Amino acid sequence: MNLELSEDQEFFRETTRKFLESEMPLTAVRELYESADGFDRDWWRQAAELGWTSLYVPEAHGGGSLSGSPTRDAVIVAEEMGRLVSPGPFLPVNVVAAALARAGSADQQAEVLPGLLSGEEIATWAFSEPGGHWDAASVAATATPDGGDIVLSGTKSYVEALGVADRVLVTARTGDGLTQVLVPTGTPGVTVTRGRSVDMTRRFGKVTFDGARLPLAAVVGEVGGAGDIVEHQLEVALALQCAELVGVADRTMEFTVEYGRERYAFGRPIVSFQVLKHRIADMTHWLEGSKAVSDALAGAIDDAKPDAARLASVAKAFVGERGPDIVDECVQITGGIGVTWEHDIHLYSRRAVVDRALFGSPEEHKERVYALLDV
Amino acid sequence: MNLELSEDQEFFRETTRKFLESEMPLTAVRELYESADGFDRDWWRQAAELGWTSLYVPEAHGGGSLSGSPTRDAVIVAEEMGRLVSPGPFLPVNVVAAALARAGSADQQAEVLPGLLSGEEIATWAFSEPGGHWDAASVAATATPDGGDIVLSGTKSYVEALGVADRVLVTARTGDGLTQVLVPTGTPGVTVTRGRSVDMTRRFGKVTFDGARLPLAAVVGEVGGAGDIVEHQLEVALALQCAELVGVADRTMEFTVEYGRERYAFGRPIVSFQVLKHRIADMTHWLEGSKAVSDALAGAIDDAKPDAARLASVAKAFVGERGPDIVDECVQITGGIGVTWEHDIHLYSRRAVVDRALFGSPEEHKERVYALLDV
Amino acid sequence: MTVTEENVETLDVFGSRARAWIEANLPSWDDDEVDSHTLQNLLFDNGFAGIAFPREYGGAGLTLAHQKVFYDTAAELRRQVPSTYMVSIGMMAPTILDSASHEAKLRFLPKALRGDETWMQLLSEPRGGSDMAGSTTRLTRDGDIYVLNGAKMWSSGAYESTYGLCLCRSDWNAPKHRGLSMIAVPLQGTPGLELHRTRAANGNLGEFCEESFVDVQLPVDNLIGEESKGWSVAQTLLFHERNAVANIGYGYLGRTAARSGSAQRSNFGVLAVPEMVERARARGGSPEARQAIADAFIEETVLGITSGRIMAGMRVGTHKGQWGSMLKLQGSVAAHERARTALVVSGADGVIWDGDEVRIDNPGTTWLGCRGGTLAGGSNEMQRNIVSERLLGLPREPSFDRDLPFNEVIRNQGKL
Amino acid sequence: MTVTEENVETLDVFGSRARAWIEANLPSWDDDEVDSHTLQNLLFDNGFAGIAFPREYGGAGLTLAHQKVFYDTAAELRRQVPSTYMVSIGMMAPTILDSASHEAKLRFLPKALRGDETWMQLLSEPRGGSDMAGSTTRLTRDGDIYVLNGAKMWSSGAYESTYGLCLCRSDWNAPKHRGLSMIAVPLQGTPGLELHRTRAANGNLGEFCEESFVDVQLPVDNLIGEESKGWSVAQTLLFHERNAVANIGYGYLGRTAARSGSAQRSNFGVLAVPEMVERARARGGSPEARQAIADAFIEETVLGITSGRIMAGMRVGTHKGQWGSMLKLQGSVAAHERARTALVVSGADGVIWDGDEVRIDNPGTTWLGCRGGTLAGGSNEMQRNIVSERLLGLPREPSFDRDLPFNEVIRNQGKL
Repeated sequence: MNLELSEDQEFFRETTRKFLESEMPLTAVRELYESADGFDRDWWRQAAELGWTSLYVPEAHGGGSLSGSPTRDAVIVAEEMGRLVSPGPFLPVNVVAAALARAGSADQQAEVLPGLLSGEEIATWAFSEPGGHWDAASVAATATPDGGDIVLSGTKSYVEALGVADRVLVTARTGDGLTQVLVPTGTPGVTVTRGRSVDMTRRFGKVTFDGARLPLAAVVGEVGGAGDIVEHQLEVALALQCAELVGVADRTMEFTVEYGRERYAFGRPIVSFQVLKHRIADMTHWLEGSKAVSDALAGAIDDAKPDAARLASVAKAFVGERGPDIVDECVQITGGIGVTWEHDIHLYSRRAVVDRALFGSPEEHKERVYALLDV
Repeated sequence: MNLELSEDQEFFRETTRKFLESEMPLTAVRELYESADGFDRDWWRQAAELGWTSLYVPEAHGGGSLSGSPTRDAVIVAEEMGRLVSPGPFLPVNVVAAALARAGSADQQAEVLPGLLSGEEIATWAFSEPGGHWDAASVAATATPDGGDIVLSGTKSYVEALGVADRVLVTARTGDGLTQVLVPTGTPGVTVTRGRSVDMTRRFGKVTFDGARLPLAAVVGEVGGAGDIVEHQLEVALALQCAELVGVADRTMEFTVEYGRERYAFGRPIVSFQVLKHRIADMTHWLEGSKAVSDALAGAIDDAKPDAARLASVAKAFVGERGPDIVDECVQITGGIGVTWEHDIHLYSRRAVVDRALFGSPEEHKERVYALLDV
Repeated sequence: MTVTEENVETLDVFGSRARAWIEANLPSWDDDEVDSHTLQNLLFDNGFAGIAFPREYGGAGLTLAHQKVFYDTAAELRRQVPSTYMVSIGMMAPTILDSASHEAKLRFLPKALRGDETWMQLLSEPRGGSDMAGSTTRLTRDGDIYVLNGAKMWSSGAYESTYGLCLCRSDWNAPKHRGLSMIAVPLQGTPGLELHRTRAANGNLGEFCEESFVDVQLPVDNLIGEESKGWSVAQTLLFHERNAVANIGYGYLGRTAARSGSAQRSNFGVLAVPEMVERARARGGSPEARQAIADAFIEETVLGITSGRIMAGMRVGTHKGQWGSMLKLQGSVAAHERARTALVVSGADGVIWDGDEVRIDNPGTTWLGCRGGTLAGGSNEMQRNIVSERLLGLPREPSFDRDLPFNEVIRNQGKL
Repeated sequence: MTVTEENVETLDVFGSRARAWIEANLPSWDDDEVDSHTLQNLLFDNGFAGIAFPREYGGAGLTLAHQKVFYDTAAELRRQVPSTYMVSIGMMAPTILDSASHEAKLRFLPKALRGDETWMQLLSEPRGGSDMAGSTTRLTRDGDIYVLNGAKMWSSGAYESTYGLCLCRSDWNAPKHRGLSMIAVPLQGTPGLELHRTRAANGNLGEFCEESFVDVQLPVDNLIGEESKGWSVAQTLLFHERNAVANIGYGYLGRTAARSGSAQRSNFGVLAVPEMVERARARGGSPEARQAIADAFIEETVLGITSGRIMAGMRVGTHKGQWGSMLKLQGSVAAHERARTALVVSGADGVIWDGDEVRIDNPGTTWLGCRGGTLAGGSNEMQRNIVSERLLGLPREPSFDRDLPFNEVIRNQGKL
């Protein structure tokens, strides 16, 4: 987390943390494991009231960020959510809000943003396709203009909260360019398959478009001209995801080191053994580096820095690898109890391992970093 | 080293070790650093007398192995040479002898093998080309039959002991197949460039063929049909190299752990610190695994096991990575003195880092392992 | 070993005899699966159970080399062998053989080797972790019987075993390693004993159990070894356990030659190499996946070859002592790494699936529990201590509780 | 810090002033290289040397934040700054500022800040390694003078420095940390002092020296801090050293903004990312090389960003203490890894070359010495101890010599 939060931001952080601690403790997360949707609509409306969904929404539509820098504000929530492996479609709703705020028509904004803002409606982003790549080149679904309509064909996978979403922002191909279409889930020709994940509460889904037809007014931005805004959405998604992973790793290290101080073996607290101390020292630099790069990414996106795309991949490659590594090492320190259902650490492993893969694995982002080296 | 050496083999090992300890201690290796050739001809003839060059030579030509399994015998020498980072063209001479014994004509054997056997002559193998790949597909040099001649064009790099070699066994391409030609270094159209390496005593060179013309009788095996024998040569080279790396790592660990027992810091021998103990435990399994796989490879080659090719790459990938890693970790345990000229450990680092790259890096051999997985 | 060289059937003769018998009697991998108990009975009744155990205790009176020949031959011939006696016959029976009285061996071993009774260990305790000598399970002599009070956990398969070998404290005034005893506890229907299976991080009921003992009464001749000399019995048990996990010694019971051959999943449900190749190919065979899969194959291959080397070394005398720890460590490091490789290879399909059902057969869920192997049977840290201290003779970790009366150790906790 | 907020020039005002002066006075990266001493004189004479040092000692009386602004601005404007005062001004001068008497500061600091005298440390000893408090260099009071006997090594740049800050033992009956003193030793032409440069593993004469002292006579007011309270001076020195290596604190002297920009080779001669990309492309850009190069770039980028975060944290008070150790550790781990990556990227061309000359400008030779950074300035192991014990407050390593009289420690060696 940013070390120089404003008073408003600090208040936001505290409010978010208290809300999660009282309304969504780990016991509640465990209960949601059995549920179909993985979160509670009433709870989500409360979260929306706290401002979780307003950050990317323009003030004209009732939204607004605390600092004028929506991603810097949003990562505050994402990190706190990571600390309590909290449920809720925070990431996809905000990515769609960011896309609409930047590229949506006035009508689209007026129609969609108030519902997202209040938490009454849920929108999500459908980008990756079966096989799981998150780059423009692998988009195969098509958006074909036909008279006053746009026709969608193809399949999108790994779509978060799809089962409860009212609208899906679909990224498709029109010739060499990308086109984004905001599709109500009930549209004819649209088939939603619900899915699950390793995470306790995150649900995903697959959506198939079989010549689904929408008016051209449903296109967000230009037909064939959505490349830049898609890149922006990906960066925002990565920033929120990395911040969440930071929260996951930070909290896991906290409770693990605390446990290791209390736990005796061979007459000593286990964290007095040099190998564990040294491993914790290494994890400290993984964690501090994760915090630093994740913060830097949020700033670079909002400040439209020229290296934001590369930094997004640097961040995902680093945090996406080190975050899960930290949790994994903490399981080892926790010992046998750490691989039982009873201990909470697997809740953190679950979130970490899903975040590792979603929006591109560290290995894939390393390829992107290499491709973006300007040497 | 094989745990079940015969009495003959055990005697051979002891003789080799004693010879190296008395005739080529590390002080002598250091002296050879300044020399052009990196070894001494008289010394090499003595080594030949001990049987170093006889193992692959058929008995008809005065040679013979101890056990009837020449690679199992040869790795005994290679490992001892590694233990004292010994000089001498042991690997290339034996690879050429193995090739001639298996695929050479009676005339070629009669002409060349006695000189190699006695140590009077030196032969080496030219396979890889600038860029440094050791697979048949990257051979670009050509061998073109022209009447009763064979014409060579192209460049070969990283050829060990080239500067002192009397003959070079050249692997070249004829159409889709490989052809091997035994070329006296004085042949017109053959240009030798001497080179050096990081190793104290190993010298390499580059040889260019500019339409060099030799009689067809200089072809070893069939024109265009040398694929199998080249694979065999590569496997033998890898077996000797892995055994040498085992010797390097084994000896480095020996003197480092011994040093760590004597060396006190904070009132304790440094190897009493848990992080060093655990690192040494990991290195123990790297070393024992290296010994095991390196031995298994020697056996698989001589027994013509169907998985010998894959095992050769498994061995190089493992030993080529773990061997240098062991030396590198030992430098850290040795401390500052380990990065000085005065301490012998850099002699071992030098040998290890050259062996790592030569005949294909661990990364390249992993690609080959993947390609050879029969699933 | 109670067997001397001269009176033993040669490996060649034994090999021929075993081959003929296996061909005539053991079912093929391609047949329907035959249950382990039936197979073990068959082996026992024909003199092929407990091959390296003395005949007077129901064994075949041969050596570990004969045992290896038998199971290697069965694998070569693709014949089924019993798959569930790794703990009971591979670890516990050798411990009883090394430590128990002649009477106890006569009483326990034949039934164990026939598979009619099964054994497991009761070592770890809820707050004990790797420090097994810190046991606070209390064994009290009460006239003609012992009374046991306390709790154990991480006890593999207790719910289906006949006996547990239980490490407990019989003297609280002695230093920690010198007040321990080992006793056989009947596990089925014993008054005062409660047993629960542990739910694993993946949500499933696992192999592991927790037991509580409230005034459990045990005959005094259930003691294995002498009273308050149980630590050496525990050490023996751990030695056999590590060797079994490393697939050397008495635990060489054909695990690697199981029915489904090398394509089977390795321990802890991690994807095997062929499955990883399949997934990688489905995703286009990315280069990082190729390298990682090659690594997995390389580690697996080298581990197998290294086990062979260690067994040869034990035969010829170059390898003595705790090499099982090194192999166990190497195996669990590789398995853990492979769990990570499965993530690399599988991408989002490794953690997300279609459909509303909870599933655990995916690399993501496997990863949650992939530390099982680096913890169970002594953590990697313990194995590294053993390798460095006992195999290489490096100085021991400073101990803060070794020589104090155990009562005092307990009081000191929290004071370091 | 002796400077309070109210009387200090704001960063904005200072920034404008510095920018104008730099533009008018400092040579461009594109000009011929100007020697460091000349440049440092120029900075000093214009009030831009020792920016965070008090004015009375020759500094500018500002803060570390001002210092960062100055050097960042110079880099942004691509202007040359002095490149050789990292040790003298970045580590030693702050140690003197924190530890010496007012008189000693007046005597030493202005000349040091002007670059007219240079300083380095004399800490390590031939058999001492990381255990600096085990110093056996002997300091004896003899009337009006001190007499020094012993030997030091790993002393960076001693052959070209004016003074060495020497850690030595003045009381042999006190426990090891409580009998040490720190004294300034003139290094050029001092009777009884012999100095040799160490040859590095690559064959070259390196930066490091070895010194021997035989009855070297020193004025008593060369003592820095009090007699036998030298360990705290050494701790201060090490703190500043780690911060300088980590590029935070007083050591922020524009190292990362050197003339040749980001394409320069990193510490210890390891290939920089652009050079690795070039080599990888020459060999066909193998996938494993791409991943490894990306890793190198990622580590370098994250390290830079993390330094920035720590500096911000020091400013706002969230980060106190030994964070320099964490950064130093992270940096040396990354540099060591990059040396290995250079091997992966370069293949055989990294270790073999045409021509009869010995060469050291290749990844293979660099690899021989790539542990330099993981050892110098306190090994990685020491930094991990510091991070875990002092930053996180985990229990200290058990010590076997901490409270014994040092004479006895020496006698005990070999007895553990």
